[in-house]
Amino acid sequence: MDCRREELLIAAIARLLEGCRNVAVGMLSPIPGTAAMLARARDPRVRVLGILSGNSFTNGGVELFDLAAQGRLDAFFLGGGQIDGRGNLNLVGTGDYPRSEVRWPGSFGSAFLYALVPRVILFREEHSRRVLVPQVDFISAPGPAAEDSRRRGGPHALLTDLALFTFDRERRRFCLESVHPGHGLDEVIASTGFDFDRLETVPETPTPDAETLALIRGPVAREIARTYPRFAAKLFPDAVAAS
Amino acid sequence: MDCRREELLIAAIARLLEGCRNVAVGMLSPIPGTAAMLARARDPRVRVLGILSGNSFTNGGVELFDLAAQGRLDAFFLGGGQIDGRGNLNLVGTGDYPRSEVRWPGSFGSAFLYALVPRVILFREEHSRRVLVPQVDFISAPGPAAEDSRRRGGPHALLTDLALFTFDRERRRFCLESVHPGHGLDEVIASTGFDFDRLETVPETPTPDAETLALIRGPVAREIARTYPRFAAKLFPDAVAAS
Amino acid sequence: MTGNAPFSSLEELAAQVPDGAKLAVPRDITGPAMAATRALIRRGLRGLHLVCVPTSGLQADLLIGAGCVATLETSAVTLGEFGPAPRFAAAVKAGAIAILDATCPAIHAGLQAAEKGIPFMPLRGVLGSDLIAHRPDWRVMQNPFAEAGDDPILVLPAIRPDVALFHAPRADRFGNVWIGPRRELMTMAHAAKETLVTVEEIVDGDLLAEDEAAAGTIPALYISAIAEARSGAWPLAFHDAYGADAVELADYARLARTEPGFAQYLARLLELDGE
Amino acid sequence: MTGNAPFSSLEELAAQVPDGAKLAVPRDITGPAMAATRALIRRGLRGLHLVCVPTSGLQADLLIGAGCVATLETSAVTLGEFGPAPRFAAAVKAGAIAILDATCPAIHAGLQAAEKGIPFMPLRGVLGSDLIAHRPDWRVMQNPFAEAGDDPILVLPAIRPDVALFHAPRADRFGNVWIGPRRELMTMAHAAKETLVTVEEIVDGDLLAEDEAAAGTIPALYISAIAEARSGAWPLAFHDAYGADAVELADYARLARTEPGFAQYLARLLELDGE
Repeated sequence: MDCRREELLIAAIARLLEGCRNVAVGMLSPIPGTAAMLARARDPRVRVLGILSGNSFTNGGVELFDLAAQGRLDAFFLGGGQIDGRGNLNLVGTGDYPRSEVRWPGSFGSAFLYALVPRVILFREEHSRRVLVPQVDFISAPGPAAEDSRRRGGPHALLTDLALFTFDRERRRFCLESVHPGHGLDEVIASTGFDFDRLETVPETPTPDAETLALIRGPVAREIARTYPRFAAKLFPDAVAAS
Repeated sequence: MDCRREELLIAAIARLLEGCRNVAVGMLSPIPGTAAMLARARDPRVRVLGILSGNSFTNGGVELFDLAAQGRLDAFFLGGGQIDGRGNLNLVGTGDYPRSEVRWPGSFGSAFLYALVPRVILFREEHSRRVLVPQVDFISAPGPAAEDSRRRGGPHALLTDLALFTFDRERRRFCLESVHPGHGLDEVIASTGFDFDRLETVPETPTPDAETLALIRGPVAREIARTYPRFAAKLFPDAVAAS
Repeated sequence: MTGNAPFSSLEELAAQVPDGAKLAVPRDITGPAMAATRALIRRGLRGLHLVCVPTSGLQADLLIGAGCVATLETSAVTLGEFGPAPRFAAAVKAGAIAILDATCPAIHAGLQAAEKGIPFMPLRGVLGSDLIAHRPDWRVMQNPFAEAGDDPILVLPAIRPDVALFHAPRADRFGNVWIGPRRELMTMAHAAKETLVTVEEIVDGDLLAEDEAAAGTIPALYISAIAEARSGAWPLAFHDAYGADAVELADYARLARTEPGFAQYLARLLELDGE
Repeated sequence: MTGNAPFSSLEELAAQVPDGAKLAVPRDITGPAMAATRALIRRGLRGLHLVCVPTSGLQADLLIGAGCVATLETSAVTLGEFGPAPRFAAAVKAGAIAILDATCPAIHAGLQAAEKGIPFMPLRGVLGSDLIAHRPDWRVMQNPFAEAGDDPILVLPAIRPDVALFHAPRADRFGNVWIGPRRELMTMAHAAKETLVTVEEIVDGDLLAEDEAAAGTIPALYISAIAEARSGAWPLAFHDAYGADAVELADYARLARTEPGFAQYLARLLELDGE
C-alpha cells in the first residue's frame, strides 16, 4: 500500500498509544496530534488533551502538569535538540551553559513530565548524529536513573524518520525495534551518535493497513484540519477541501 | 442621644476599623457586618469582603485565607467559646479533648487568620467568667507569644456587651479601654475571669453621634437588610420597610 | 470531548461510595449533595472517613447520626443560624467517632497538595495551636528558605479523597459539570480519585465550547458519575436556585437533640424519597 | 463593589512599572499586553527581572532586544511556528542578560506559593535535571512525610512579582477583570504586589453580579490599573477575538535576526502607536 512518510509515523505513534486513555499533545505537534486523533477514532474512550481547539482545560496552564502529577495522564510527547543513549534530553542549547553556542527555546515542562508521565514518546523527525548524541550538553530532563524506583515517567519509545526504538529501563539503553521502509540498519547505525541494543534481524516498521489509511485520510484528516490547518492542507488536501 | 446596645457596638467596631481598606466579615456576624458597612459608608475605599451578597471572591473558599496570607486583609473578627487573658481562643470545647463536655463547632479558620490578619477584633457579646476565663481548655488559636516576632496577626481589641479592651503585645495582657454606658468597672471586674490592665479612671465608651446614628439607621440599615434580613428587620424596621 | 458521559441514577451513584471510603464533601453554602446523602444512608454505608471542605453542617450531622462515619476530619460542624449540630456533638462526647480537628486553610492546602500530586503543602500561622498536638499526621519543619534565624512552619500531608461528592447546578451531555465560582469543588474533583456529582439539570450543548461557561466548568475527565437530582441540595439553600427550607431545618435541629428524636426524623426523611 | 476603579491611559499604566521591577507576563496564547509592552519600551524601561508564566515569545524578545531586561526567568522563549526568538538567543549567547532557566510547573508553583503567602512549594520530578545545578535559589530536601527510605523532593521559593501585566477581554466599571478560563492570569494577580491590565473593552454592568461571569473574573481588589487597548495583543492572536498577524510576525522573525534589522523593526513598530 502506498503511504507517505507522515502517515507511517502517525500509524506507528498510534500503535504506541494503544491502551492509553488520556493523551496530551502540544500545539506545534501535528504528527503526534494526528496520531492521537487516530487513536481516538479507533477507541472513543481516548481523550486528546491540550490541543487548543479541544479546550479541555479550565484551570489555566498549570492543569496539564497537575493532571500528570495526579497520575491521570497516560501519554505525552517530547523532543529535544539533543537526545543521548541514556535517554537524557536537551532542550536548552549546545556548548557551555549559560552562554550556549546554539541556544534553543528552553526546557518547557520536560523536566517534570518526563519523570511523571508513564508513556513519554520521544519524537524527533531528524535522525542524525547532531541530534542523537553520545551525551547531551545540558540535561533538561534526565533519563531514568538506576536507583530511581519512584519514577513512573518515560521514556517509552523514540521515533524518528528512520526508525523506532524502545527504552530498556534496566539496561538504561535504547533498543532498535524496527527500521522504516526504504531505510537500512547501516543507515540507522551511521546516523546515531550513541550505542543501542537490537535483535539479530531488525524488522521493518509496518506500514498502515488500508483501513487505518482510510481513517487517517478521512475523518481524522477532517478533524485535525481545525487544529493544524497548514499541516492538513499540505498532507490531506482532498479531505480538507471536502470538509 | 438615645442609642441601642447594638448601635453602640456597631459604632465602637467602626472606630476600631479606622484606616482599614479590606475588611472581611463572616456570614453569621450581623453586628461586625453592619460596622464594616458603616466604615464603608464613611470611606468608599473600604472593601467589605466575605459577606454572601457581596460575592467578592471568585477563587472558592480558599481565597479569603490566601488573601490574608498575601497581606491584603486588614481586619477580621473572631469570637470563641472561651477567651483567656493571654488572648488565647477556644472554639473547640470544654473539658478534656477530644471527648469535650461541651463541644463547640470547631476552630474554623481562627488558627490561621489570628496569626496573619493585623487587626483581628475579638467580638463576643456575652461578658462572663464562663467566656472570659483564666486559661482556655483548648487553644484553637493562640495569643501572640513573646518570641513570635514574625507574627503580624491580632488580637487588636476585645469588645463585649460591657466593655472594650485593647491588647498589649509586650505585656501579653488585655487593657481595659472603656466601659459601656450603664455599666461599671466593678461589674466588668466581677464578670471577667482573667486579670487585665487599666488606667486609674476608665472612660465610658462613647455613644455614636447624631450623624453616625443617621448613617446606621439610614443607608447602612438598608444595605445590610439584604445580607442579614432578620437582624435588620428587628433592629431597623423603619429603614427595611422603606427600602 | 468524548461521548462516554457517566450518567446514572441516585442509587447507582450512591453505590459507588464503598464502605470505609475517604469521602470529601463541601460546606453547606457551597452545595452538599443532600439527595445523594439520603441514598448513602439508605444503603447503610459504614466506616466513612468524612473530610469536610472545610466545614459541614446538616450533611455531616445526618451521616454521623445514621452511623455512617468512623472518622471526621473538619474545621467545624454547625447548623449555622439553626444552632449547634447535635449528632456531631453527641458522637464526639461519646467517643463514637474519631475526630481530626483542623483549620479551614489546612484542609484547602491538603486538597491542593493532592491536586498538585505533591506529598505536602506548607501553611503559615497555626503554630501554637493545640490542633497541632492532636494531629500526629501534621509536621512542623524549618523553612528551608529562611533568611535568618528560626523560622518554623507547619507542613500538611496531601488529602487525597477516594471520592468527592457534591451537588452542582448543571452538567452537559458530555459529562462536563458547571460549578461557577465555587472553585473548591474543582479542587476536590482534581484531588479525589473518583468524583460523584448530582445536578439540578442536564443541559444540551457543550459547556466547554465557549469560554464564558468553560471558566466555571469541571471537564468530564475528572467526573466518575452524574445523577440528575432536582432540588438535590434540599433542605439546604442552593445559590440563586432556592433558599433554605427553614421549617425543615428548625425541625431537624429540634428533633436531633435526642437520639430517638433523630431516629424519628431520619425515618421520615428517608421515606420522603420513596422507593 | 466600590467605585474606585483605577482606569488610566496606556502611558500612565506603563509608568507604573518601575525600573528594576520583577515583572510577570503570560505566554503568547494566554494574552500578553503587547500595546502596553510598546509603551514600556517607548518610555525606556531598564533592568527588568522578567518572569515568563511559564514561557514567552514576541513580548520577551522585544523587551530583550530593546534593552529593558536584566534577568530573564522562563521555561522557554520561542516565536512558535515563526521560529526561534532571535534577540533572546543573541542576548543569552552574549551574556547580555542573566538567565534563570526553569520548567513550566516550577514557575506555576512559585506563583502559587506567593498566592498562598507560603515561602515555598514542593514539586515532583525535575531531580537529575541540570536546571537545578544552575538555580541556586532552588533546594532539594527530604519529603518529611516519606513512608520509607530516601525520598528527595525539589522545593521552590515563592515568586512574588512586583507587577503582573497582561491583556484581557474586558473589565467592568468597578475594575473587575474578566479572564475566562485562563486561570494563570488570576494566579498572577493574586501573587503580584500590583497588577496592570489592558482590556479590549470596558463594559457596563457588574461582572461579579452573576455567577456565570464571576466564575471567570478577577475581583477589582487585586487590580492596580486598567487601560483600554483595542487589539491590545496585536500582532499576537487573542482567543476568539482575532487571529495572529502572520505577516507582521514573519516580518519580525526575519528582521530581528540581526541587531540592525531589529532596530529598524522596532523604530517602525513604535511609530505605529504615534504620539
